[in-house]
Amino acid sequence: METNQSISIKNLALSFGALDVLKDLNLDVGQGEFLVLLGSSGCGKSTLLNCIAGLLDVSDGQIFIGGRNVTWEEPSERGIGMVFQSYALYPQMTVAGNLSFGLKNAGLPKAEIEERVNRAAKVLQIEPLLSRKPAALSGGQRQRAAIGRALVRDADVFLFDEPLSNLDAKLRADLRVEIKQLHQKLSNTMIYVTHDQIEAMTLADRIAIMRGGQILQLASPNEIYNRPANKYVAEFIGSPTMNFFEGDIVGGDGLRFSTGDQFFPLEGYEFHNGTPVQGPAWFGIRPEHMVTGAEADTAAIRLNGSVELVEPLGSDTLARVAVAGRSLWVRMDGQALVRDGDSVTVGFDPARANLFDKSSENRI
Amino acid sequence: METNQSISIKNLALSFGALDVLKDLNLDVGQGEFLVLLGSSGCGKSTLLNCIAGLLDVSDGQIFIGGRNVTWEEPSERGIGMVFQSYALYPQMTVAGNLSFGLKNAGLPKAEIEERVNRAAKVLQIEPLLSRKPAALSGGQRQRAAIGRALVRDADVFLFDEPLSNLDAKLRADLRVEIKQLHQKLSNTMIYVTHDQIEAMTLADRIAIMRGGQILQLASPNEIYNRPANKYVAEFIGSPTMNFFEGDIVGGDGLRFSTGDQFFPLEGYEFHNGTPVQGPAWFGIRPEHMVTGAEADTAAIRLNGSVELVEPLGSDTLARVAVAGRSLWVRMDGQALVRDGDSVTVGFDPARANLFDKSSENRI
Amino acid sequence: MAAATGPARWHRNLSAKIAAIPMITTALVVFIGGTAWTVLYSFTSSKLLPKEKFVGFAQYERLWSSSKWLISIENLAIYGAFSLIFSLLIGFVLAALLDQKIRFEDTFRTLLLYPFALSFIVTGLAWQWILNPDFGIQQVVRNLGWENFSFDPLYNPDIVIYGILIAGLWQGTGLIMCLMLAGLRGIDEDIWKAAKIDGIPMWKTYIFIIIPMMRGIFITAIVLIASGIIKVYDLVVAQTGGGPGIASEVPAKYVYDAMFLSQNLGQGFAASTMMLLTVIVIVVPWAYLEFGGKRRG
Amino acid sequence: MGNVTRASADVQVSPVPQEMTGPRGPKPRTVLSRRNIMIYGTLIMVSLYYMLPLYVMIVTSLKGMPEIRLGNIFSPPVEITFQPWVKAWAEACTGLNCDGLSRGFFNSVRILIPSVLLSIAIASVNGYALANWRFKGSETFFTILIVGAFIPYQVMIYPIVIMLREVGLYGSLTGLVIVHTIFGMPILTLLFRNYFASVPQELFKAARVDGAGFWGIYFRIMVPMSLPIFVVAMILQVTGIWNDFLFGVIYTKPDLYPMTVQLNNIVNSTQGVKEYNVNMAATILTGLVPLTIYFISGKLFVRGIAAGAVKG
Amino acid sequence: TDLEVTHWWTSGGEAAAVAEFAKAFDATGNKWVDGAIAGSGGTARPIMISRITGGDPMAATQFNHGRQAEELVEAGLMRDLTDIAEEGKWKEIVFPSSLLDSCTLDGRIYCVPVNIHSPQWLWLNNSAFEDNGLAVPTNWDEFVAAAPKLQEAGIVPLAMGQQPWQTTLAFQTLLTALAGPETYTKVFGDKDAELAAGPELTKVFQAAATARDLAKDSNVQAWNDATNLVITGKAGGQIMGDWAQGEFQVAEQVAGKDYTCLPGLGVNEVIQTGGDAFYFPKVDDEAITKAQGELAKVMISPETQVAFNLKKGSLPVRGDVDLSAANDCMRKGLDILAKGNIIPGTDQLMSADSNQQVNDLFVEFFNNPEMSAEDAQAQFASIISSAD
Ligand SMILES: Nc1ncnc2c1ncn2[C@@H]1O[C@H](COP(=O)(O)OP(=O)(O)OP(=O)(O)O)[C@@H](O)[C@H]1O
Ligand SMILES: Nc1ncnc2c1ncn2[C@@H]1O[C@H](COP(=O)(O)OP(=O)(O)OP(=O)(O)O)[C@@H](O)[C@H]1O
Ligand SMILES: [Mg+2]
Ligand SMILES: [Mg+2]
Repeated sequence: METNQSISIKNLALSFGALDVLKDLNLDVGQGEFLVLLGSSGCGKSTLLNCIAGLLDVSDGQIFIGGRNVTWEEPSERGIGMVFQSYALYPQMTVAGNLSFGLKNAGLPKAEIEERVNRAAKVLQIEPLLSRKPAALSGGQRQRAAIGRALVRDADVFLFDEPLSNLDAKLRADLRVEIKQLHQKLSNTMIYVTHDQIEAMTLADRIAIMRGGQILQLASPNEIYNRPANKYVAEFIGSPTMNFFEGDIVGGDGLRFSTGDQFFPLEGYEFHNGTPVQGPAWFGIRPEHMVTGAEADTAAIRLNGSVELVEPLGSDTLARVAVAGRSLWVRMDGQALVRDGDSVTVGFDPARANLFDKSSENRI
Repeated sequence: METNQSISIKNLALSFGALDVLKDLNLDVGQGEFLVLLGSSGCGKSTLLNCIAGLLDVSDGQIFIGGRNVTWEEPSERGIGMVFQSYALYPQMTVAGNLSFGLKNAGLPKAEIEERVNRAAKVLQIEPLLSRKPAALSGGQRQRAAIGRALVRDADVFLFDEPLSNLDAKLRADLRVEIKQLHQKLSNTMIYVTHDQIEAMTLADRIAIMRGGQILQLASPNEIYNRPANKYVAEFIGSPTMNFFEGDIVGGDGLRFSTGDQFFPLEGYEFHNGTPVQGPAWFGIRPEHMVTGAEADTAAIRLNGSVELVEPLGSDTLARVAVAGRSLWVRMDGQALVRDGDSVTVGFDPARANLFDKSSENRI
Repeated sequence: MAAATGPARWHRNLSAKIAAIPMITTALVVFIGGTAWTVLYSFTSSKLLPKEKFVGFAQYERLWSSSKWLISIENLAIYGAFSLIFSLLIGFVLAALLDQKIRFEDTFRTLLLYPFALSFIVTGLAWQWILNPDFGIQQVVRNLGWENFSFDPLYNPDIVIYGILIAGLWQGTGLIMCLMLAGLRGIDEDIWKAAKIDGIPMWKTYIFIIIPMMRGIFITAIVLIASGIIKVYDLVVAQTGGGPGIASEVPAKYVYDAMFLSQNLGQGFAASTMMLLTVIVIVVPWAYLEFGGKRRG
Repeated sequence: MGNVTRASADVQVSPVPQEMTGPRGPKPRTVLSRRNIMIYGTLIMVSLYYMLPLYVMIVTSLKGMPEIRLGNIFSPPVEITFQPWVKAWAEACTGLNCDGLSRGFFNSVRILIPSVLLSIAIASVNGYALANWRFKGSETFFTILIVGAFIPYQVMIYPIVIMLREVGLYGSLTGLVIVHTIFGMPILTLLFRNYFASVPQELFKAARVDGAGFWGIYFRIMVPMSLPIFVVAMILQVTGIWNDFLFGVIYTKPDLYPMTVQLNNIVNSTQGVKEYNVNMAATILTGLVPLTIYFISGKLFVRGIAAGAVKG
Repeated sequence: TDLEVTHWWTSGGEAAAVAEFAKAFDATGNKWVDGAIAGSGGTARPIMISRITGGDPMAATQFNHGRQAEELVEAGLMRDLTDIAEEGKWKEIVFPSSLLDSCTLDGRIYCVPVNIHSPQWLWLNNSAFEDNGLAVPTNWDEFVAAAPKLQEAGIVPLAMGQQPWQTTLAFQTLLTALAGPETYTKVFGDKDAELAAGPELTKVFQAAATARDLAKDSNVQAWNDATNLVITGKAGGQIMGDWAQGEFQVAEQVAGKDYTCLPGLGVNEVIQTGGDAFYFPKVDDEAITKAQGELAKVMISPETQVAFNLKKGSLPVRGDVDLSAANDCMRKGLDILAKGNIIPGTDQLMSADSNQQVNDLFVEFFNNPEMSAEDAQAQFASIISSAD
């Protein structure tokens, strides 16, 4: 094992009876890295996390934590802390009790327990809540206490399973920042499962996009966002979702993408591995990479359409624009004054586009 | 009653035992209007909706629907349709059964029931699902069926209680659009309770911000966003939340806002009621109204700081910038390359600011 | 414009009130009425038929000087305490075992539950037989060679109440086990996971975490067990008839015997009143706390 | 964050052979692990204990009297005879009537069906009203009912005789059905109330908006989605009513006496020697109806209990 | 007309006896609808009383002779049979005539006595003694003397069921036998507490303690199970009423040969005039009222009396019947009856309540070896002093 791998998963497979949930999965997580597992419901994120934690017995493969093969070890011996979506606080114990129960059980001396609990409480700013029971806490406070319980374990690895999804938007944003700061402070390895792209984008050092028990792409948020490895990832990330045109990449003077009766020049597009390709393909462009108004006039590609629907978000305005029988989402400024039925010109830069092969759906 | 008021609530009060949940609440909703009730958890949104629906007995006050005093009428007699967060579909009936249950109760002829059910199913595109039971539907389909149940009632008023909050982000965005289109098609009055600002901003004709059983501000989304009536509303709306400076408005040559050792000129700021005021105040500016880089250099107000925390969202980048011992959230472009510790200049335009009185917290 | 106050309150929920008439009648006429009637006649010297010949507390004096009554109470206390403890304990342990994702769960559950389908007469009879020293367990063990083996709980006045307990537990723990199993199934999986990660041993998890979370179940279970305990009668009659001697008498039997064997209704009512009093003192405050005050949803 | 490995998008790191050492795949588990031995061992022991009486009853019921006199009640029958069953069902005498349990069987059925139906109907409506349509005092009545669950039946025999006499229902099937309904009410109401309280309130609200009233919601919404709790109630009531002896015999007359009266007569009266085999056969025969219902609906029972009892 | 008759006669001999009633009654063109409830009077009486007070009475019902039904009569729930009694000249034919007294209230007759039971018998299995080289005892003292030998042979000397009335019966028997009928009448009839506490009774309590010792290994509940121990030779003897005879008969045992009966324990030969009687609750139905009368007549008719009592093992209530079919033991009873050695039953002397208290005392005494004879006597005296 390379020593800078905190977690290393080799050929992991797991089945529930006939259902193969994880298939020959390999994953290396660096020391101190913040890895987010992102994927749609049922793709096996929690299952993977539970395997790492030792809560599920693997069907095949190996799991290393800190270079040690822990495949057969008990959860409590793996040096991990875990935080659950439903908090899973012990309801009849106070917060302090929740934090210290595992330590007491491990037979740590009283003074040390107290010290660790206080330290964790300080980090999470839940000192005033230590003597309350979970029922007397708000959602955010509960989740903080749950994180505290993982924290006191002084674990090398933290596992989070959708820790924020039971909270409302504002709290989620706050706690997201807190978790990020916590990670910066503690710098231990974290694996974080979520549905929420914003969380994934903001928290992760790397994001692993999962589908059907496999990892489709494992890369930095920036890479995932700007250079999705395939159409699934491209569609999955970003809201509103990426706009797609179906067509062909054709040669001629410079490569062009032909869709319907339109041709988009592809100058500036960075092909995957640098090799230009021809053939049936998808052309994708994100709503926020579309420009309107004056900017559109100077864009490399311009399309005329009319506004179908406007969603003013305050900070931005989303508009759905009908272009040649196709609806495109466009993000505009929050002050933009557009109305249903307005005709607009939208423009975009092919350098910002994403091209995917028609059959393999991989990036080209 | 003016006839163009679809719903009119006069001096409504409601208590659960000693707990006053709604206090002397007045609200008029115009015919065909889409009103969103927005507020933090427990502020009484659902309670208000239930009062309008007749599911709770009011303690005091009156409720008019379509000019008729319905304060003591049965829910089914009020001409309303209601959609719930948990869908509340009758699990043992098919979708068609769910839709027709209310109509059968009302004793409508069979043919008419069938016609209405089919019409609603068509509008919502759930025709193929009519013979399925709720358990065999996905979340989004269930919510559509629940809307269908309200739809068939041909009600003047639709009440929605957080209809989308059990759905995942993608579906939520889709259904949000559908509801908007539905409203445009049907143009009956809708009252919609939500936690989610995006929903509120995009759907509402007017938003009512509630707090502690009262309505703090009732205005269009644009107004709420750009001219919040008080500090609570200003903080509540917008994500990341508005940045605030504490200080005083002082005279001299042109009004200025003094905070710490800095002075912000207030040219261009539109005072509430047009009357400039002096005294202790809050100065608020939204993250998306802050500019950095080249733009900042030309801004009316400029502050130097260093980046504390970066949240790349892909489409945007949020940065928390430390300025004179205060943290400000700034929204930048998704491609912006900022890192922790970078020093940046942020600038903003006082015309975009919001000033609130220090003691009353009302807009000035 | 209509006045702000609504129509009279009584007719709201009218259907509910009408539908609740059987319940209200039962509560008021049968339970309250019957109780009041019982208490009233406990102050009379009624024999075979209720008669309004009031004798003050004479019946109570006699009641408390009767060794049969005292033994009955003692037995009830012993039986009640053990029955409550063991029913909960055994029920919970069995449920915990069944909850280990085992195979043949249905079979085991059915086996453990079936005695509940049998009446106390049947239960008593079967156990009376098995515990009979002449041809039951004692004899079988003796035939195997242990000549001095002695196990005759139903014929030994000192332990007869435990003999009855054996049958009572056999009959009743299955239901409690089902309750507990249902409760265990309602516990969030994540709690188990959290405890595993904390390295809490299984038994500690049960005692310190799971059981405290099952308060609702335990309350229902205790209501069921306790109401059964107070009423215990058939089982005693079927197994021992109160014997040997009066060693296994219980209050419900005392009441029955007083009313119908002794033809001394007054005495029976006095004993009933004492039982009711105990129930009321224990149950009413609890029931009120549990079901009264708070409002749901 | 400096030491984060920036792996390429290709994550299929081919495993280095030396890493294949150490544990791999599922944790080895033998079938006879200590845990399994403990769990299954305990369960099997306990099951045997629970089976013992039934075993003894069945075995005995298949023996002839001479064999029983030999002693060992646990030994299997040498010669299987069904005579005791025939006798218990059709020949055993009670006083002058020598037609065994068969006489009471249909009476039991006649009592059982209306009693179970009525008691469940009333208790479920009570539970529904208590959970969804509270009115002033409803909780007080419920508390009284719960206390009523603790009143020994014997205490109530007399007052109820008088009440039934006053309303002229004494000695009739109706009277008995009412008595069963009354005494089943407390526990059943508790179960139904808890169950209905766990049904989402929104469903109830939706139905009200749809114009369904008290009964509409009950019949069209609540009942159809409450099968498990109805099964629980049915099992409890079938067991209780079928096994009842006291009420059946006190509040009716001989032509309505339930099977348990015959059972009691067979068991408690002996013609010379006690015919244990007949007693046991009669006992099993009597228990057959509730037992069958258990075996059929065991799974639903646990589910229903889960729904009806968890909320306290 | 169908007449529902309730009773608690369900053992073999009893049922056979009831069948005689039914047969005779059916012969009158009516129909006997049997309402047997097993489990002794304790189980059956509440049911009967509930039915009568509940306003849905049966047409006729068994009660023990004595005061069990007194209040029902007082409450006017029972039919007055005086007319029928006068017509049938019951006053003359019923023997001993005191039987009718307990059916009489304020000079009116309310019940038909059907048999006389004498509880004071000791039943012995001859072979149990003979096989162990013992003579069959002829009285209580001999029986006690023989007991150790039986015990050695693994035979329980005295079989005793655990039902309360059985232990009381044993005590009463010992009392009458060892202290004499006068003491019996004084204690239970006159409630002479002083006597009850006196030395006369101490003797009886000592004997009861002995009986308790002799019966300590008898693990049975019902009286007929105890009788069965005697019949099968597992026990030497049993103190039981003459109804035990029915069980011996059903088991085809021959009096004098297979078993021996000792009335009054072979010491003081007396017979209690207790027994069973039938009451007829008042009903509105004309036809039933008429049939009730017929049943009353049938029950007391000589033929039925003979047939019934032969099966039941009890004595007929009239002296003018032919009992040539009677066996050895029954004859002994008839002789005693003829001599007039009769005492009233405790049911007639004391209220059910007091009887029950006595029952409770003796069941405790006989089952609790720690309870001394003195204690028991003291408690007994206290019960007698407050008895009614
Ligand atoms: N104990 C189990 N038995 C059988 N199948 C299971 C079990 N647990 C999970 N599964 C199945 O495994 C698949 C992956 O489940 P998992 O919980 O890992 O998904 P997930 O990615 O965490 O989804 P979500 O985002 O909804 O939490 C699903 O299809 C699920 O139905
Ligand atoms: N039936 C009730 N009995 C007592 N208090 C209640 C009841 N229903 C609601 N409340 C209280 O009334 C207040 C308002 O509740 P309401 O459900 O209207 O809030 P809300 O704004 O809808 O919140 P949320 O966003 O969480 O749904 C809360 O404090 C709540 O605790
Ligand atoms: Mg998951
Ligand atoms: Mg709400």
